[in-house]
Amino acid sequence: MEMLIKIAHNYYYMVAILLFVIGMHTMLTHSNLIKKVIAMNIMDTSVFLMFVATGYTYGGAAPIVTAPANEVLYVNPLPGSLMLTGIVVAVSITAYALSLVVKIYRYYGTVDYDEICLIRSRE
Amino acid sequence: MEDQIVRITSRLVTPFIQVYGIYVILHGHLSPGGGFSGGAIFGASLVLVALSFNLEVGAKQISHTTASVLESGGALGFVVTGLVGVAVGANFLANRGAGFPLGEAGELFSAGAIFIITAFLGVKVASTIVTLFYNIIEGEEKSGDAH
Amino acid sequence: MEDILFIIIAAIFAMRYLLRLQARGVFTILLVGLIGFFFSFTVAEMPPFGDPTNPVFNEIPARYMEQGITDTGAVNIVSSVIIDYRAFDTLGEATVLFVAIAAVIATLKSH
Amino acid sequence: MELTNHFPALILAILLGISFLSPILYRWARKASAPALIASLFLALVMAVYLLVQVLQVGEFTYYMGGWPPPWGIEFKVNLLRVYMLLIVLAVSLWIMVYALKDLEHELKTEVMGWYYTLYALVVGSMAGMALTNDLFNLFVLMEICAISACAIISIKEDRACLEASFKYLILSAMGTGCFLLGVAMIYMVTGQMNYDLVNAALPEAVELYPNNMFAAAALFIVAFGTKAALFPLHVWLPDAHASAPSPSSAMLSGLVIKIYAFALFIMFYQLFPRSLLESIPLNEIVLWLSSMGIMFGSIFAMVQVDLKKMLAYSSIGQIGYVFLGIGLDDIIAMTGGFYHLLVHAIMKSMLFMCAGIIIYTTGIRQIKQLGGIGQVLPITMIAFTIGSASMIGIPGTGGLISKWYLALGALEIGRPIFVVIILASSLLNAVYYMPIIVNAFMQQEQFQHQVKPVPRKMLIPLIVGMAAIIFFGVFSRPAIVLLDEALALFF
Repeated sequence: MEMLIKIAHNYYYMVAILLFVIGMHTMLTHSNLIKKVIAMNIMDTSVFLMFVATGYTYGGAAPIVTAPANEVLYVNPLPGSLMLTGIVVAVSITAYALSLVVKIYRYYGTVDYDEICLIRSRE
Repeated sequence: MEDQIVRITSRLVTPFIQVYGIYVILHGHLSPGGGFSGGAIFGASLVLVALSFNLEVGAKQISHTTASVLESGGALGFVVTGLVGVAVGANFLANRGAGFPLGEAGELFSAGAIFIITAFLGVKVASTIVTLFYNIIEGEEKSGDAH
Repeated sequence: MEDILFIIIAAIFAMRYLLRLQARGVFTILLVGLIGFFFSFTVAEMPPFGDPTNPVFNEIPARYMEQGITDTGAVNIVSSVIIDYRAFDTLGEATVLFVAIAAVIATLKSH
Repeated sequence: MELTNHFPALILAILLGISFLSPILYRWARKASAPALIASLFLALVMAVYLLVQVLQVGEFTYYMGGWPPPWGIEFKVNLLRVYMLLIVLAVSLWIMVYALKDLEHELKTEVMGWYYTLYALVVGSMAGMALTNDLFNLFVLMEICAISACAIISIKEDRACLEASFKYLILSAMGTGCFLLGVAMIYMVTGQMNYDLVNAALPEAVELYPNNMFAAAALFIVAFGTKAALFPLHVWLPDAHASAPSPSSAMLSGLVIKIYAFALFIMFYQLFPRSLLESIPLNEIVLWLSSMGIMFGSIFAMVQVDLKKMLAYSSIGQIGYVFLGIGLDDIIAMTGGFYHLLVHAIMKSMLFMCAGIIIYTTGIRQIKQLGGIGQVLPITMIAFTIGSASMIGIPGTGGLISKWYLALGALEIGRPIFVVIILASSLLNAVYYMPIIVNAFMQQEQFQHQVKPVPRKMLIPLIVGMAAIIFFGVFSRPAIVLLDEALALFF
């Protein structure tokens, strides 16, 4: 029970983990390539959520300095800045993956991995 | 698909989006935002034109050559700004150490290299968004023909 | 006692879901569920969310917030972190965008 | 400060700069783009050699990006092992590029050539960065650059198998980097640091307070780097990707890209994690057994392949196993063997892929069965293939023997002779699938039937260099071994 209370207190992290697991499950079970790309994005997003959550404090202000630091409580700017980079990276990967899907569709007429395997085995 | 309402609205909104994008880029060191968000906003305005009119009109806004030069130029500008630090004897990508004038905190023209690099990033990101959009759309059209 | 009850209820729900699945689906569900289960122990143990005494609030954010303006001249500390303190990450980030373009164009033009 | 102090950053700046420039160069000065890439790779190599000299003189030193010291900024660290890795990356990539100039002409369309140079420079640049960086998040960014550009140099070839292979590779490596970033989040959460050394200093306390976090992070790191480096059960993307890619890309991917992740895993285990963590959870045992299985299964799968490049790709799974074996054995001699294998395999596998590329270029044959009698028409290529295979098997006089010898010695020293048996068995298996090709190529009586184009001299020169390098590292192994001993002593 104690453990559940702790998990409930760290609900941001738990949601991140759940999203990660959901993404992984989608990645493994769905054969649609676009769904795989979406699953990848869900996984990435979950990690971003987890990372950003580490930097939060209750009652913390956004890290734009308007008053000396000892008067105001600010959230930690580092995780947020890092995840800015992470988001851009995820966008790039998504763009590239989608361009691959476009071309795969051109060759096979489908974006379903099982069907692609079927088409290849027939040849 | 041709829709007069969409066209007129997007034509009306586009300049405002672009000004807002430039504002976000230039105020990256003062307010939330920066090169990436501002560049994405600016790029989105160009994508909006292509979506509400058609691809030819959209493609006229920025040519392939310009886009590719802007991308390479933006990234190279970043590296060169970093190399200024090496040239004057500080470390790679140094700001205060390399003698960039930091100015008064809170002013528009302040923060030295941050301001310059943000501008470069904004240019680069905007052209990236546009290039990615057009290339994927064109790739898809080509595949439509093949089918 | 509550622990056991909770686990039994969870197991019943899990079983009901599992019975409707194929063998491969069951395997993935089990695998993924196991991963989630182990991670939930980790979550229970993590530093409490939103507590300003967590290990992450060390000298790094302190210096960023206190000396950020004199060090970099930017009021927006996130900007000063990404473009000054950790500028090389951002150069990498710009490079990633460039790679994405190069990869997309290379893929689409060659096929 | 002098310019030489900036070399760690300048290597990266040059490689990134040339990659940004090459699309423009290719558009307006087409002739200059390839020489510019080769010149900048050469310049980077010269700088790396200078770094080696400097490290040998003054020991390890660091470089602060932007002038901000570690807890706040990004630090590059230069020590012997990192310079060793950097030299391998730069030298081998320069060597492959020289070969690629001719080979790419028939594998790629002309309009994407400029982008190939861009992507190539970015693969090399990100690997050089991964060898030098001392910061967890920076490693993540560089890994992503490497992942996308490595996929792109596969999918750039006009072949639908390449598309599927690179999609699979991209998705799996994105999953790998996702796992890595989750691991970084868990470490950052409990230590508040990003720099390897500072994390290492903060971890012993954190392990006491939050043991589960650390176990999860360690497991995630193994999954992440295992996926990227094709550790046994996570290798599924490798055969398709490496076999369908253009030959220079295959050489690059098999020779260098999977190695740099093995190196990164080594750094995680022995620089980031404190020794106490390694002793409390048997991380290296896991790596050890997975790599042994990889060595055996990689060789077994390679035996049944009919496609030459696919066989070489499966062989890579076995060979990367040796590097992981060295990492897992946790013994300085075995590790020397593992890292020596990293060097030797980078050369020999790249060379074998080059040979395969030449065979495909001149005859268009990919099937192993049809190679009978090819030794008469392509003598130099097949001699290079023979030397490369001999080194794979571990015949005396080639580099492959030295690394296996040290691995076996290390395994004996910590009293685990089972791994000696595995090394011997896999050498035998290597012989089983490499020997028939060579025997068929030279001993077959009948004439080679297919049409053969003449081999361009530009393709043969790199082969000759490679042969010389393999023999050199087989005969004069002493300097590299001494260097590695000294380099690895820092981690014990």
